[in-house]
Amino acid sequence: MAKTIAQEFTKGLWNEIPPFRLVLGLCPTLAVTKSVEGGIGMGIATTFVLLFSNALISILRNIIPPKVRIACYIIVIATFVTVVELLMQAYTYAIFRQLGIFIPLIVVNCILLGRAEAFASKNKLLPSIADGLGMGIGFTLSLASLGAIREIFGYGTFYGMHVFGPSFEPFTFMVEAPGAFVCLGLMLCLMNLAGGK
Amino acid sequence: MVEAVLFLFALGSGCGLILSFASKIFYVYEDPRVEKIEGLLAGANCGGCGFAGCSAAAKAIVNEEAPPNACILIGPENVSEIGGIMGAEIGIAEPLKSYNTCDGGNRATDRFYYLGLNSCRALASMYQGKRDCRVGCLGLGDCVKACGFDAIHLGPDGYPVVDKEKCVGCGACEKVCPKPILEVRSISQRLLHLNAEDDALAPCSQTCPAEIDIPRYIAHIRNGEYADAVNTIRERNPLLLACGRVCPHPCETKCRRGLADDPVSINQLKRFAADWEMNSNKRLPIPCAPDTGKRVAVIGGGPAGLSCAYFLRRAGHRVDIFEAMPKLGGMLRYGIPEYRLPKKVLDWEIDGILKLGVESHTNVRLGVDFDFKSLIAAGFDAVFFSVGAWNDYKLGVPGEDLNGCFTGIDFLAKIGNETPVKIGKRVAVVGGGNTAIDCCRTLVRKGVEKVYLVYRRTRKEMPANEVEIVAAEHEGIEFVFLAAPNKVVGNEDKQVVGLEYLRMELGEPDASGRRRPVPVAGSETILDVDMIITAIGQSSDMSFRGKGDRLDDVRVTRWNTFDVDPATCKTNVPYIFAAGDAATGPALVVDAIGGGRKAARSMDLFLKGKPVEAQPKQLLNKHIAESIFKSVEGVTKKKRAEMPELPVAERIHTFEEVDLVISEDNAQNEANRCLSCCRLCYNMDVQISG
Amino acid sequence: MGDLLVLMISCILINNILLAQYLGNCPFLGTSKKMETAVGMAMAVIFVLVMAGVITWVLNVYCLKKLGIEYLQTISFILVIAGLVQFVEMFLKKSIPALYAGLGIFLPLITTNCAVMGVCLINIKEEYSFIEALVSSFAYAAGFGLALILFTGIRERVLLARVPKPLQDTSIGLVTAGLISLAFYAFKGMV
Amino acid sequence: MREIIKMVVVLTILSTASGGLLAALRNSTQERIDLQVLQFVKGPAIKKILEGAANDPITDRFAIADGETQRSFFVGKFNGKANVVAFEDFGTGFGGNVGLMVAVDVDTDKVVGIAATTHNETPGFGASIETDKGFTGQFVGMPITSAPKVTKDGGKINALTGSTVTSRAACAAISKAGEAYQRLKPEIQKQLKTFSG
Repeated sequence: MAKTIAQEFTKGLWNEIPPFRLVLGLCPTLAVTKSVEGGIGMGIATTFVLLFSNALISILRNIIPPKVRIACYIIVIATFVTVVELLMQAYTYAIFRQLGIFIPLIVVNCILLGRAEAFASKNKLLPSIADGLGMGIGFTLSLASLGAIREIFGYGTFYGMHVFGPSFEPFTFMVEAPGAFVCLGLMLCLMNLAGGK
Repeated sequence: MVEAVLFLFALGSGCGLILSFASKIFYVYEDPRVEKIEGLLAGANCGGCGFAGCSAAAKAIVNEEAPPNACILIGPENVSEIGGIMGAEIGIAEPLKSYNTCDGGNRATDRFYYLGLNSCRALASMYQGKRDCRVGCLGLGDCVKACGFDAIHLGPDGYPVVDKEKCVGCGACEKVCPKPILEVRSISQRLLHLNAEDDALAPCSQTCPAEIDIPRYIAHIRNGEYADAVNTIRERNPLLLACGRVCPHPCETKCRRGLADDPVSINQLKRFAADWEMNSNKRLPIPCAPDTGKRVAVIGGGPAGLSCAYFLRRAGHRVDIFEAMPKLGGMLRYGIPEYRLPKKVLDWEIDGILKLGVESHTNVRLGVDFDFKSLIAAGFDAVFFSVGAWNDYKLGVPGEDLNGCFTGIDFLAKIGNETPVKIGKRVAVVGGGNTAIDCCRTLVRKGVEKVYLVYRRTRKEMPANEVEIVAAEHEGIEFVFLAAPNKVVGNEDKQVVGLEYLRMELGEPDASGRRRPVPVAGSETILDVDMIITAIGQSSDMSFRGKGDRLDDVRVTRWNTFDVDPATCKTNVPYIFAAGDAATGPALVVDAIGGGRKAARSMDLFLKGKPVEAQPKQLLNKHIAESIFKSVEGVTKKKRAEMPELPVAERIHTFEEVDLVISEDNAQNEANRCLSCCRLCYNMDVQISG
Repeated sequence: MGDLLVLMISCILINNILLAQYLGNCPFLGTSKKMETAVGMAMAVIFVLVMAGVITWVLNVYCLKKLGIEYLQTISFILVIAGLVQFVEMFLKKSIPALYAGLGIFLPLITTNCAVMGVCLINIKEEYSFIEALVSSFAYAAGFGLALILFTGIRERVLLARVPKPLQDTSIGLVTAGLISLAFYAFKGMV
Repeated sequence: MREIIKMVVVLTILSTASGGLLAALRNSTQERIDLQVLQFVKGPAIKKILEGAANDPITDRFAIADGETQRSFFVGKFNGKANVVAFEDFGTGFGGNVGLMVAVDVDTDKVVGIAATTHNETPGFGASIETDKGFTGQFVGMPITSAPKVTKDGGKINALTGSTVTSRAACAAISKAGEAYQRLKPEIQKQLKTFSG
């Protein structure tokens, strides 16, 4: 029954990879994946918050009174989101600008509260860290792959580099909102096919 | 720095204080399980479950509208914990389960060859369905697709089969099914559902006053699933041992098999199943709904009272039965002789009902030992009257009060109660009903030399059951037809010495459709008897009325029965309900049982604060016209199982049970004769095994 | 007045919060399976968003800006919104049960709805005046409701359709949402 | 009651600690963030319009109070003399505010160059304000106070293809900049002197 720490880590990479398996945290998934860079930036920011909030909540899990636990989780998460916000402003300003209000909105990403409640609040520190890291990396990978697809077709570039050469007519649909929905929908479909859900 | 710390200090404490006080001030009672389960949900309020937030989801789980694993965020531990909260109190929550009411499948005929969308809903909305039957399953499996728990699959015959283990009662199948075939119901909803025009009902089930799902229990017997058969019967009739013995089985008159050869011996199969349970020496568990905290008083512990008490108890109400006689059972005990329904069988059956938690108070008569006001004062929320019809009609001839004159019910009750009765040597029983026959057959067993049955019409018009008449003939009872008692002849000791009657002849049919007997002038004849029992009909004893309480407001018909709405059994006083003979006049046991259930449904509505209304499209023992056939095709003739009985010579000297239970083999054969009818379809050619 | 109308139209249709701003998608997919739920959710969002928009605007201008601690926006907004929603929920449950039945049960779903938080942040970022913030909050919420109800209507129909297995449920839902979003794209030329 | 106290105390402590942590982090990153904001938001635009300046306009800057707000001015040294200032103003475009950096020669009061800083315009249309030299070039050399207008509104400026709204926003931003310039000119000249020499 007891899973090893490695298992806690790897489940986030495939079995429960957000947002495909756990259809949560869609807003940032759709909004920031116009490019690989944005996707990775968002992914890392989320991973950071996930990791630290999971760790802190796991430490505090016996102190927090159950009735106000959600409020406490929100405070913890919001704090780390602000930390990320400040750090990104200071050191990776370009990405911060690209992500815009979606950085503060990490706070309402269901994945964070979900992991806090479902995992960190009842597990020890190490598994919680592994869980947070795994989920975060899974989320990052998802965002990056979605970003890659949208960037390649939408702009004809990958991580800013031209893929098809200058004659490529960008398929702008992909980087706009409708493209985001359709692209994610089709990727989910592919995941279902691959995973034999 | 300081501002930031102070600001968040203020914000944090402010939020905390306001919310904690608000939670006290705006406190609203909720099922404690909601809070417990909400504590186990993710609290992310993401909506992934399809409910409006975690508290809504928790409520849905508690109300059994959502499965314990509704939340997509929480891990298996929480799910099992939620399952634990729900499951640990399984006696409290009534699980909803999906039931398939149509097993027509491939034997239901198609009206046309359908090539359209592979969806029941599409087909139903465009063509109302391809099946001939209005309610028949279309078999395209929308329900299978809708089920999120893999609990429904299409069976080999192309109709849905529900896996009760996996079913969580989410209702998805019921929603997508365009016809009233899949029903998600809790036990009490199922128990209290009355036959409706839209139901998939066989003619026999439509006819049965207790609305038993006859084809289903016969199918269970056929498959050797006797416990399931018992449970199926018990969903509608808690007195299956008694009914299996005494029911005149009106269902068999409408049996479709009867159009081909003989009707299926439905009642013997019922008795077989019922006896199987009793003889297995263990009672099948009967689940009851969680306690509702409502209390009901049942006045009269006869079949109607027992049935009503049983259904109300299973719906979660607390029931007390008040019985004037020393033991429960009413007419079953005191009107039906031992040789037809042994007392120990009845005791076993009534015991089963009391074991559900029904309280009984015997030897207490309303209006004598307690009054209505004290009943209401004791905190009963509703009262059910099933006082029966215990007052025998008088003949209205001179000499009726002489020694040696008895009335039917009074006589039977005395025998049933083992009160000593001075029995004559030659007896005349007046009347042509079952009571009269019961009296005759009882007298034979009491060693009477000669028993006459005096009836003013002919054998054809006798209201008694045919089997009973035949049995009476076998037992040597002499029938005196077309004879109307004129006078009881007595001697100087006021002792009966004869019965004078007038010969009659049949005239024009009267209101009841029977030809009216007309006396032949000057045909007075004296029958040489020393004891006379009159059993010409009964009415209810309403002497508990007129004591200046609310009962006086209850309307009574001119036949001295409660004036009730036949669809709901409610009287004009909201909390008073009535059924059985006290509402219908003397009728069959199975009518009383059906009435008790109908009343239980209305009372359940009343106790739950819902309007007491007739169920929409209620069938009320009418027949669905399209289901009554003139002939059936594709049926190989096969003889009906005969009922074993004690030989006449043996039985007339004892009160041993006359009718015996059929053997398992015979039961199997008989069950195989059943065509498994539904509204329109039936099994064309039944494979006869053995 | 004209400006406010333009703002309103642009918030409802052009910059529709769900379909163009990518906000509030979790409840969008979650509550769009049944029409009753969708309508309740839409009403609740309008209700909460207007309240939250106003309160966070006041909080920002009179507390955060005054104290020079705008970097605490995220944490203070989420706390205030969460507290407010919970308070309103408790209040409705006790005092106006009829309203609670229709709308209150959707309130908790909104706490973590990024649409609410997002609109509050947009109000601040765009430096709207009080009236503008009020109008934009309402208009964004109305846009959310509009998109949600339209989407639910389609989704109820899609239930009937034969969708290939891997595309079922969320997957086809997202593709549908994409097509609605494409339709809303046409509003871009309006202002 | 004890439960309530515990709840309130935990919440309070948590949020207070969070406040402290964030304030500390903010203090230590503030300077870097300000610099980053200038470099990334204003930097490219300033560099573009003050091309060939002898100094680094981002470090050579001053601020003047304009009513309630602080306006930053970036100094460009040409021919050894600090005679050009660049500053920002806004107009309302299609997707919100369009920020425009305007450089003015203090001696002649004429526009030296303009460049977009922040905007959220439609890619391929309004967004070409960033790259369309034909459009921005029209403003060069015109007096800052001339309040330009697009041809549709009876002015002389040819709008960006298909993006009248964005072009109007640019004109509005320049007009507002002109007003601010007039208001603050004495102060600007005073400040500039400190950079000369």
